[in-house]
Amino acid sequence: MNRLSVNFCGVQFKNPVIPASGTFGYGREYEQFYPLSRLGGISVKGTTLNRREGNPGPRVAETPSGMLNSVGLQNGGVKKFLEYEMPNLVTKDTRIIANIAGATVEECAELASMLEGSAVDLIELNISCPNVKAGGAAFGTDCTVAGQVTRAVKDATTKPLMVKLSPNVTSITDIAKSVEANGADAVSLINTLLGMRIDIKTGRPILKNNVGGLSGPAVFPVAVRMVWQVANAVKIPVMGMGGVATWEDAVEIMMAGASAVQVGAAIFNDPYTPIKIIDGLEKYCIDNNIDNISQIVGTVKPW
Amino acid sequence: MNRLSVNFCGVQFKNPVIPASGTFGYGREYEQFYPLSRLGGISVKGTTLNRREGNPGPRVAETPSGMLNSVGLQNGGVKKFLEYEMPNLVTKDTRIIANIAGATVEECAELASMLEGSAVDLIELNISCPNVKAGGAAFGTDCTVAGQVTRAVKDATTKPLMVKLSPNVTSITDIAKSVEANGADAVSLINTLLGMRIDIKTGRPILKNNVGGLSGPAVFPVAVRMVWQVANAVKIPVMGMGGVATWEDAVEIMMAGASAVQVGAAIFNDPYTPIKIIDGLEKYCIDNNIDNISQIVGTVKPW
Amino acid sequence: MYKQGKFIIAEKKAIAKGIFDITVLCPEIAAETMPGQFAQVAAEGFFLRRPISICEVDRDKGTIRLVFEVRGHGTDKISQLAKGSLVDIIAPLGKSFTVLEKGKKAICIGGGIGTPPMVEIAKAYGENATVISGFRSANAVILQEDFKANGNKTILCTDDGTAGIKGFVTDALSSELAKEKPDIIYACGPMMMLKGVTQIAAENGIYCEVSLEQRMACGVGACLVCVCRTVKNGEEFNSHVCKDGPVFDSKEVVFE
Amino acid sequence: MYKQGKFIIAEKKAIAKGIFDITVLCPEIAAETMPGQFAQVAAEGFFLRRPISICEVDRDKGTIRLVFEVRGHGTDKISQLAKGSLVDIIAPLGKSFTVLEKGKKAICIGGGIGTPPMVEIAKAYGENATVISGFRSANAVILQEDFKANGNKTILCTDDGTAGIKGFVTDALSSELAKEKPDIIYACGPMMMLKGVTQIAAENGIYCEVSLEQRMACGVGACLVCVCRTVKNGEEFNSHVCKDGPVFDSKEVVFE
Ligand SMILES: Cc1cc2nc3c(=O)[nH]c(=O)nc-3n(C[C@H](O)[C@H](O)[C@H](O)COP(=O)(O)OP(=O)(O)OC[C@H]3O[C@@H](n4cnc5c(N)ncnc54)[C@H](O)[C@@H]3O)c2cc1C
Ligand SMILES: Cc1cc2nc3c(=O)[nH]c(=O)nc-3n(C[C@H](O)[C@H](O)[C@H](O)COP(=O)(O)OP(=O)(O)OC[C@H]3O[C@@H](n4cnc5c(N)ncnc54)[C@H](O)[C@@H]3O)c2cc1C
Ligand SMILES: Cc1cc2nc3c(=O)[nH]c(=O)nc-3n(C[C@H](O)[C@H](O)[C@H](O)COP(=O)(O)O)c2cc1C
Ligand SMILES: Cc1cc2nc3c(=O)[nH]c(=O)nc-3n(C[C@H](O)[C@H](O)[C@H](O)COP(=O)(O)O)c2cc1C
Ligand code: FES
Ligand code: FES
Repeated sequence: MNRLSVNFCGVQFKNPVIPASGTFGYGREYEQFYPLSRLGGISVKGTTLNRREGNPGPRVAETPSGMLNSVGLQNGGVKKFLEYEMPNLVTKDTRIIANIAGATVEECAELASMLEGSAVDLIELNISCPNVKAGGAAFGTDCTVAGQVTRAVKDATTKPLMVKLSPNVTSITDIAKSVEANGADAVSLINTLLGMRIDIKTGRPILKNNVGGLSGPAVFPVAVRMVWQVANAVKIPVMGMGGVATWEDAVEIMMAGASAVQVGAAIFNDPYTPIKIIDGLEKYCIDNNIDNISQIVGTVKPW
Repeated sequence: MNRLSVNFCGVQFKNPVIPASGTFGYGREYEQFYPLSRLGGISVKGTTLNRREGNPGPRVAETPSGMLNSVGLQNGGVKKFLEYEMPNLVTKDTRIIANIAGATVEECAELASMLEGSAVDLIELNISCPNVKAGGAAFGTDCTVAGQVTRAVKDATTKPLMVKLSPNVTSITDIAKSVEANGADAVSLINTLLGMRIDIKTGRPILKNNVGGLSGPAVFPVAVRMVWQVANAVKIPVMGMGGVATWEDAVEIMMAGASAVQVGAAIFNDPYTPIKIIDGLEKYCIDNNIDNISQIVGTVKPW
Repeated sequence: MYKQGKFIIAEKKAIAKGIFDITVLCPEIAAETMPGQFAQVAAEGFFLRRPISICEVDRDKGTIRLVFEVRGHGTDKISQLAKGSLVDIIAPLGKSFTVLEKGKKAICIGGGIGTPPMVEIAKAYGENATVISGFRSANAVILQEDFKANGNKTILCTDDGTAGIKGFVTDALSSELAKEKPDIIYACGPMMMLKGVTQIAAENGIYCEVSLEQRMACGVGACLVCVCRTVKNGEEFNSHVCKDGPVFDSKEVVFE
Repeated sequence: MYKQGKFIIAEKKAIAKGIFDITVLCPEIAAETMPGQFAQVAAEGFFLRRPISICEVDRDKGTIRLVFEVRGHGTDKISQLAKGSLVDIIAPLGKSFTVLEKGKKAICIGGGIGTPPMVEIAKAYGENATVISGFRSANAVILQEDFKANGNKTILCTDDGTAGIKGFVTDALSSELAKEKPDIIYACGPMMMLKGVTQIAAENGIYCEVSLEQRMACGVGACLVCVCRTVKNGEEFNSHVCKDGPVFDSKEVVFE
């Protein structure tokens, strides 16, 4: 019996556990720990039209139960992704989620159209990167703009489109509804919360970018809340993430409404996190007589 | 030399360390650990016009490096505060910050006017409680409403007015500017981030209120970022809080722009937290030849 | 006076599967602890402290005893503390049981991990206390020797009959009351059990005190998270388990 | 292959004020470790691992040695691990130093807590290596006996002259080069020092490798946080200390 396989907006994943964009590269490094075929899929590093050097370092600061990053979408550009990473990834027997980020609406659409014909299974449109000046969070914090960019990308691709939402907003449900109305097939959330740390010895921000994105277990309760709100506000499926570190966390965020789960920063703490979550979910299904993990999605009973 | 005394919008505090509203009651319990006169001040439990029973329990859920609460402003009402708590508090040789929360603009103004003539040193208008249906976050997440309620309260009081801001917004600087433009003498931030936890054994939210406010060290990087942004956006002083647990945290949030610091959830972990912070700041000043702690406020040098 | 500090674990043992018994050397706390009070115990790496009843006090040795079950990650962490290491606690907290004058009779009822707080209060009554304890099964039975050492009469019940009488503590209570009525009843355990005990006590016109549980943060009465519904003079209102309780007059508790 | 696991601390000692030396039993890691590689060490209660250079490897015993200074809370926590307890590490990580063929001569330069990674690389050269180490003061001097045990020639410098020569390692390097030129120079320490060494090496036309530091998250090359500026064929670009380094050809490092 395949207890963990899930259908996520038409794409079949062997299990609902997917390393989060930017935390797993293209899988090359973590393949030294375990075969990538164990994973439901991989959301690859955010890809832009042209190669990007990202922000200057330091790009990371530790926080209680979490971390800030200010990588700023360093990547080799979509061509390199297609030519160098895709041929490798397609041999790994796992789903490939391309995470794309454009500085303009047109760039986003162009990126999507360049992925046509590739073996990418699902496009994750990142409108929530807090670490870039153009695009990124500027797209993701305004309902109208979020809708526009979603529409443009949707029109440019035949692949299922998932839009990645920012938690740095007053109402994430409004943004979710707007991208749904504009053709998104799914949403993923949460991207990082904007944070800052200061080195009190030097009086300087630890991050050269001054501010950065907060992720890790610290943000988990915010992620669960937002997934719950969004899952109740839209009909399209939700991919949940933000601080997931254990299989219990995965069950919790799925009960809140996530049909699949991405795992990010926790991998830095323990590279085996995704595998442990997969094994834990399997055991959870067996122990609780659950035929398929999808049965728990959105089952939380509010008081 | 009084290295720690600070002037905060006209009110002189013997030191900048103040237990946060709702985490210290009216001081009666913690007085068993240390004299309240050690503290810069006390921000008392949120006070409403009439007695409130608050939300049903459970009202607390643990989270990584933090906690959720959904108390929902349980308190005896402003009359009881004035008649029962104030007479006791005035004997404690510490500054008294009244934290007020009304369900309507009028109620907020009425609350403020009822404090006229009392020994309250500073009014903290809470427009950011995530745990109440009327008022609370509904006031604090909309610039116009936030401005209106600030104006109404300002007009109703001769006491210095500090407005407490919600972090659950797209742009906290916009809200801060709006309350500044409408007469606020200071702002305090951050209130709690909205979060949720689910008991996976029962499939029920842990909090009977389903969602609650996240506080504790987990939110510290978000608090530092928001304090920094707001301090750079307004001219009125900022009282910083959110996850402060050590004197190093206090220095950090002050460097980010806070003229004084509130300490909340960390007190539950260690009741002596405020005292340790005061002692730590004193030593920090001595070690670094700082005449007065105010000299570090807002000194962070962004890259 | 509340005390907070790191104190040495003088003794530690496992007394049943997943149930630990630690003795903490803290004379200042031991000197002030009354039966039914509790401690807020820090678990390293966890933000909130865990409330644990003070099972027994030895004023001469200056120790208190905490008996707790590993329920989740926090109690698991506490259970890993070795003899000789330090445990960070705040105590004594909360309202204690009312102790009647010498010669009065008491029935003390503990269900499962609600049994530990009964040890100190039953001790106050010696042979004038009957202790009824209920457990799922024989392998979960704890503290019976301690009650015997107190001089208490003990009645043991298990749900599955693998030890003592098969049945609930409420049944045992009813049979006891049919024989002789005590001056007071004390109870700690699951809400369902407390509800049953409260009802039986009321029917028999016996004053009864119950010890409640609720999730806590401060543990001292400042944060108002540990709410429970209570009633006085016909008016319902919120009380707080950490300060107004954990011990309540059973008539004042609203069972849902 | 990267390995992650919890391994026993076979030896632990303090070798100077706030500097600890632990030997970890991990044969799979020891078997693959090359000089200059590092480990990502977990500190309980902290989210990110701490990168620590592998100071020495004993393939026969299956051990690696980590020498580290307590700088903040994380290294403090690691320093509290007792002999016999487990330490969670990922290793071996990063690019190692280039080891030249037998008979070639090397100068190894360590500044302060940059000294540990020099032990294993200097060992590869035995008497053909000169190790120049610099410290603030006599009480911070570490690892000199280890270099001697390697058969290395040692030159010790302190900023305040309380041990060895008073002065900087760069001065000592210049004097050495005036006498004899090695085939390779290795250096690890503060950026200022590495910049100086790089410049002297370049002026003397000697190939030089430096080991850099940067704040890390994954430690394996996936997250891209540990950026440093490098240059190749006149083009500047970002490299990553954990995977492209920590060891870099000094000509390829952009010093600001
Ligand atoms: C006044 C009082 C006295 C108690 N005395 C004892 C005792 O003597 N022996 C004993 O074994 N247990 C006792 N308990 C219950 C004990 O506090 C919980 O089992 C414990 O907090 C669970 O923590 P955890 O880390 O194992 O569980 P987790 O589920 O990981 O805890 C998560 C959070 O929920 C809280 N929580 C979970 N269950 C409970 C509960 N039943 N009551 C209160 N908080 C809870 C925890 O404190 C923590 O904040 C008492 C509870 C109270 C309120
Ligand atoms: C490749 C490499 C090899 C190293 N080898 C050694 C060694 O052999 N011995 C030794 O004593 N030190 C070594 N360091 C430095 C060591 O990693 C830091 O001193 C340590 O991370 C500080 O952690 P902390 O908890 O004490 O400080 P904190 O300031 O509490 O740490 C906070 C965060 O900043 C990071 N951080 C702080 N300083 C540094 C730094 N200098 N480099 C990288 N991250 C830092 C920490 O890892 C952590 O994520 C090495 C660093 C690198 C990159
Ligand atoms: C180092 C780092 C790099 C990231 N890069 C990207 C990215 O390129 N694109 C993206 O959509 N999200 C990126 N994220 C956000 C994560 O995908 C994820 O949304 C977030 O970290 C929350 O999940 P977590 O708490 O499990 O890490 C990055 C996160 C981290 C920590
Ligand atoms: C149990 C609890 C009750 C609170 N009650 C109030 C309140 O009544 N009024 C208010 O303005 N803030 C209230 N807060 C928010 C705190 O004052 C503070 O803004 C927040 O907790 C962040 O600080 P911290 O992380 O140091 O706790 C409460 C917080 C907690 C944890
Ligand atoms: S736990 Fe804070 S009032 Fe009871
Ligand atoms: S630390 Fe992740 S790439 Fe270097």
